[in-house]
Amino acid sequence: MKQRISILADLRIKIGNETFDNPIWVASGTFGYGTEAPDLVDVNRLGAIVTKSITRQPREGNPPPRIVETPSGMINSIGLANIGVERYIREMLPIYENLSTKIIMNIAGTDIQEYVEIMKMVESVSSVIVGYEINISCPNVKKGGMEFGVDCDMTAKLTAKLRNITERLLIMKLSPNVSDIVSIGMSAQESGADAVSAINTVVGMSINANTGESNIHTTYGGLSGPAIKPVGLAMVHKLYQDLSIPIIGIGGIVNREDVVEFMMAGSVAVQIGTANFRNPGISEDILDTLEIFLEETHRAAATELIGAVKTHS
Amino acid sequence: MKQRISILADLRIKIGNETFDNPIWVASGTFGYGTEAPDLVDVNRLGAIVTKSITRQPREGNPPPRIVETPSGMINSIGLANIGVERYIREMLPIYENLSTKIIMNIAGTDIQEYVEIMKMVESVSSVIVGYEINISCPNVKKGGMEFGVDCDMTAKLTAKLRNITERLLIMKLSPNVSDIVSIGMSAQESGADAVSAINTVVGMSINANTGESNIHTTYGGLSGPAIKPVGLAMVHKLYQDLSIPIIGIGGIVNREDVVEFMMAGSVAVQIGTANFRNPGISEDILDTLEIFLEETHRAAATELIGAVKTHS
Amino acid sequence: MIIERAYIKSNREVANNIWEMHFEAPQIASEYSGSGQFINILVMNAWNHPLRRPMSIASVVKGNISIIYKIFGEVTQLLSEKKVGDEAELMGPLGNTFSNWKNGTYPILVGGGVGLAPILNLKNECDTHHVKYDIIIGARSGDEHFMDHEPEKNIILSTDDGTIGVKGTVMVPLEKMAKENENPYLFACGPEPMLEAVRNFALSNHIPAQLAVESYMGCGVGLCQGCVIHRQNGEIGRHSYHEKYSLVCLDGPIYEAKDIHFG
Amino acid sequence: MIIERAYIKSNREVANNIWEMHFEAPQIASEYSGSGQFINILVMNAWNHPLRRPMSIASVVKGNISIIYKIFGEVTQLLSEKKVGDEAELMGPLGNTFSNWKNGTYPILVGGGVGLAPILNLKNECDTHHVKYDIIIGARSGDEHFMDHEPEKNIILSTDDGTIGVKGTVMVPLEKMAKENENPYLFACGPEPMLEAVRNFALSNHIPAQLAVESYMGCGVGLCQGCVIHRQNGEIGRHSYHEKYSLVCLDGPIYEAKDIHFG
Ligand SMILES: Cc1cc2nc3c(=O)[nH]c(=O)nc-3n(C[C@H](O)[C@H](O)[C@H](O)COP(=O)(O)OP(=O)(O)OC[C@H]3O[C@@H](n4cnc5c(N)ncnc54)[C@H](O)[C@@H]3O)c2cc1C
Ligand SMILES: Cc1cc2nc3c(=O)[nH]c(=O)nc-3n(C[C@H](O)[C@H](O)[C@H](O)COP(=O)(O)OP(=O)(O)OC[C@H]3O[C@@H](n4cnc5c(N)ncnc54)[C@H](O)[C@@H]3O)c2cc1C
Ligand SMILES: Cc1cc2nc3c(=O)[nH]c(=O)nc-3n(C[C@H](O)[C@H](O)[C@H](O)COP(=O)(O)O)c2cc1C
Ligand SMILES: Cc1cc2nc3c(=O)[nH]c(=O)nc-3n(C[C@H](O)[C@H](O)[C@H](O)COP(=O)(O)O)c2cc1C
Ligand code: FES
Ligand code: FES
Repeated sequence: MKQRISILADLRIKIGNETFDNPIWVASGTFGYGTEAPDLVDVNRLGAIVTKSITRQPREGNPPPRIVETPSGMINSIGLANIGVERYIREMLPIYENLSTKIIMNIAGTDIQEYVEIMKMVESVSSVIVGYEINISCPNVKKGGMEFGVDCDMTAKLTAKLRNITERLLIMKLSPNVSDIVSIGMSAQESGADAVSAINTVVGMSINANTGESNIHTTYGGLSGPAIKPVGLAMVHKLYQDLSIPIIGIGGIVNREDVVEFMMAGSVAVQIGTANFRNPGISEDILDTLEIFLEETHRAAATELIGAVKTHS
Repeated sequence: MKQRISILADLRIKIGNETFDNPIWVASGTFGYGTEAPDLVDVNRLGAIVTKSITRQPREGNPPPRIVETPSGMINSIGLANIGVERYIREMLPIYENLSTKIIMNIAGTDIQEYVEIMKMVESVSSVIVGYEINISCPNVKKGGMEFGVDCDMTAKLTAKLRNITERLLIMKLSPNVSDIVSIGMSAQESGADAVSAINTVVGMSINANTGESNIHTTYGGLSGPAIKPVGLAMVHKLYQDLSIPIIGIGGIVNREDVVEFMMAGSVAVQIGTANFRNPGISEDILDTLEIFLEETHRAAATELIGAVKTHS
Repeated sequence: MIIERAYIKSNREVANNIWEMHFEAPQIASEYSGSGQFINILVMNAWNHPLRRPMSIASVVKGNISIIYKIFGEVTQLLSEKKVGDEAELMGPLGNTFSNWKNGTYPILVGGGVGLAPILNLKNECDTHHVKYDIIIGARSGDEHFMDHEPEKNIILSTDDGTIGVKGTVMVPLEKMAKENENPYLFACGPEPMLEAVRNFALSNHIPAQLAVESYMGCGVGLCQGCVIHRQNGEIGRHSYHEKYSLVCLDGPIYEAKDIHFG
Repeated sequence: MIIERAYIKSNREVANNIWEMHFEAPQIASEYSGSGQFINILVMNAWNHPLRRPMSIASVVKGNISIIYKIFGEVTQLLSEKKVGDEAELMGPLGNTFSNWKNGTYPILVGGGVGLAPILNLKNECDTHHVKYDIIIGARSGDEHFMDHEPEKNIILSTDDGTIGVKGTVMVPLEKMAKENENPYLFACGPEPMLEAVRNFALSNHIPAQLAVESYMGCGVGLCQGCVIHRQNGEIGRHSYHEKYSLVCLDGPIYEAKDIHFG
């Protein structure tokens, strides 16, 4: 565990009625259930943990090979392997009671009914979850997932249904694999989402030239990592121009400059994804250096960065 | 100029009625008009040169900064700076008469009328152009460009109009910034395109964390280079599943493995883009090593690679 | 499990394209629990290769760790260009260990290609614990070997082309030696086809076998769910919460041959 | 114009964060045509930085080329880690040259920051051709200077903090010297604010000036259209086929101050 350095700048950020200690979160599916790497990271320093997508039933996930590296990135097709909502409630929620970090539960489903059922089950038992991130953008499952995220009407319908069930934070996680992310974001906003997060992975493929084989069992997978950072920045900035709800920025963030850029593009907070695989403690390092950056640039609060990019035109 | 090594494998590929010496082409906007770097490349060895997008009137292009590097890629917002079709006809076509490489003219417009007018002007004067690549996917201009490429109906209408004007190769260049590239490709096919090329650049953004300024004057630009290779491969492979016309693969190709992967995903030929900026002669190097690869893997013809990827599912 | 910046103490080519590197990594060495474990190496700060590279531990001696690696792609190429005194960032020790080799059975160690590291490590542990064993090392050709063929010491080399030792795959001497010894227990590491052959032989002859498997790893610590291998039955693995797959980074890389299959 | 693999003959830090490197690059040296030209450097084979990095030529002596560079980001950092005997791939010589400095005018050379390289190069050319000149070098602080303040030899240093030479920007000595000499001709290279100040001073005092400008370059050879600078009037540039913009890589990097503006 690392020593917290003296803080001058105010790192807190707010979404809906929820205040987070800092804007450095970890992204769903890249940090397990938050309990996997206790030696390497003090999870209580994180602004929030977004847990791995949970489905109604446990899922085995896709056959191997599931991941492959690409230039400055990686492709994954895990296929939403997860323990299912019942084990999540039974085994994970009690652990979260003892963490001081805020937990956001990520939910995935194949139809509206599945999302609703999962959320109702959690609502009925626990208050430890501060909010939900709704995965409508997973490229690696046959049914559901991205189908929602590319369709305004389905996004609106799903958001409205879930809004009826919970008063906790409702964050819709958007797909970059669309012609117009802003219209999807608008649908979420108008149907009551507290925030949107963007982006999930970009559909990609990888082939081994020597063997001729696809490097991913399901042929297509989701591209993540620094390679997609420019895509994430553009989408966050576009959303920021038109939406009034907060945006949580995701995509290839590996250091404090990346965080600053995503916040300047319009993010109120960010999620670290692929970078956790190199170093599960990287978010703590980024947090430390972000504090230094704010002090050095004489900013009193992290919130000063939000949307602060100076465009030329 | 480099010595051509002895050839065993047949590198020729065919699109429509046109046979190309080899599948290694250079991409529009990354090789100027084909005459810029005579010291560094023997253009006659290229399978084809796709020239910079030409508009009806000359265009100044966008203000600087126009380009910036990103992880394993770059963003550009040149804004279709070009000499206009009249100077193209007057100054470039005569030069092309003396090249043995095939020239594909890339055309961009803000409405159907502009595309039609440009093509008619060229049709009426020259036979040196073997075909047209129609840019319906430029992310860096306010009007036109990508508007076409994200809309099936507009793609169909434009393709049909141009098909009426020319018997030369008609290649529609597709945008990756869409929810469903296959439906756009199908529209092009059904309206008479001889081939599609994919992909153009991915919309991206870059910010200087220290100054807070956008690194691109127009805020958004087009991401290219190895970072987008997985995206290009996925889109080519998807198109290959459903289309019957040839696909020309583009996106982050920098070496022979990349060429092999794009051909295995379903490309009949490939275009080298960003890599030319590092080394204008890179296509020649790739061609040499591709020949060796084919020999080493006992393939008699480059065409054996097309669509040869082995998927698991 | 620790992340440790480690000095490179040596780096040399021991056979054709096969390299050996020693690190000074006292923290990881102190947590090390036996042959089979691996480290996850970060060679450069740049992010063009976002992922670490897993490498089996070949030896641990007084705070020093060694690996044996083959140049496959860019990262192992960069590794080979490292000089004495340079640093690398190691995460480890990771994974489980070979087991049951000092419980009265007769270990037959089988290594192929770069699957040498954990097998050499186990060999040394056997030597230290005065456990008798046979060892068979396979390669395509003699230039990939850096040990001597010494049948009298039960060290058997094999090559596909017959340039050194027994001609053929490791299966030829293995089948012979498994029959000659009582209570044989196979311990194997190498390319997948070899492991599959060893597994088939072991299962059909009811000989116990442990395999050190490889899989493409995203994190090495259970975060990414990327490194799965097919389970044969539902009874292995604390960490792998699914029936069909097992996480190699946590519940492997050493498996009983009967517990997994290769898809 | 050539692409040449060049040996690194020296690489050392000459002032705080400012480095000098010598290459053996006989082919490029033989095509070199004068100060102002630049090379486009490829430091590594990996593609995480797809683009080369442009660097002004600081000297050309018998097949050897030198550059002076500042560590800004990853690539210049990597450059600084190169050892004697390592290689880099150079493309060049690129761009145009300073002109009219030996035509009877009195050159005043102005360099700031890393904008030193082409100015030092021009200084040496003036020395070789026995052309008399003044030279003014600016920096933020003394530790960024690697020359001596020698007013008696017309070598004037300035620092923002006054630690060496004249306190203030280069404009202070420049305005004085421009007035003291007859037929002054300014030659400047440095950060954009400095160039803009020199340009304004030159234009309002009707003194001719040549500026070595920088812009973000994709290719260095006219393929990408990325490197444009704003034109002041439509009369410059063979290669830049537009009125509003000029391609710095082909028609620059040296421009008459009156022909361009900084947007
Ligand atoms: C538990 C374990 C132990 C290993 N021990 C050794 C060892 O002792 N010696 C040795 O030479 N090699 C070992 N490997 C394999 C080694 O990790 C790869 O050779 C190395 O990653 C290649 O990297 P590269 O960049 O040079 O090649 P690349 O060009 O990236 O890839 C070449 C091949 O290496 C494999 N590979 C690449 N990245 C990974 C990754 N993140 N995880 C797993 N495999 C990958 C893939 O099969 C790929 O096709 C081990 C792998 C695992 C999982
Ligand atoms: C004609 C010309 C001559 C130059 N001469 C010198 C010189 O003599 N000494 C010197 O130290 N620097 C010189 N530069 C600037 C030098 O190219 C940049 O400092 C270098 O590219 C920084 O690379 P980096 O990876 O270290 O930094 P990065 O982190 O990539 O970038 C830091 C800054 O460097 C600049 N830069 C990065 N890439 C490029 C590029 N492809 N083209 C232009 N600018 C870029 C940008 O302003 C960027 O913000 C020259 C530039 C030009 C155009
Ligand atoms: C291995 C892996 C698994 C992922 N699993 C999920 C998931 O279960 N649910 C989800 O919403 N996003 C998932 N994602 C997407 C990430 O949360 C994130 O949106 C994406 O990786 C982009 O961020 P990055 O570039 O920082 O990784 C996963 C990403 C990776 C790499
Ligand atoms: C600087 C630059 C300018 C480009 N200009 C054009 C253009 O004028 N017309 C066009 O159709 N595509 C243009 N492109 C897109 C390329 O042709 C190609 O589709 C894209 O760069 C992806 O390939 P790459 O990753 O190999 O660069 C341009 C790309 C770059 C980088
Ligand atoms: S490598 Fe990530 S879970 Fe095993
Ligand atoms: S740098 Fe590419 S045109 Fe000038």
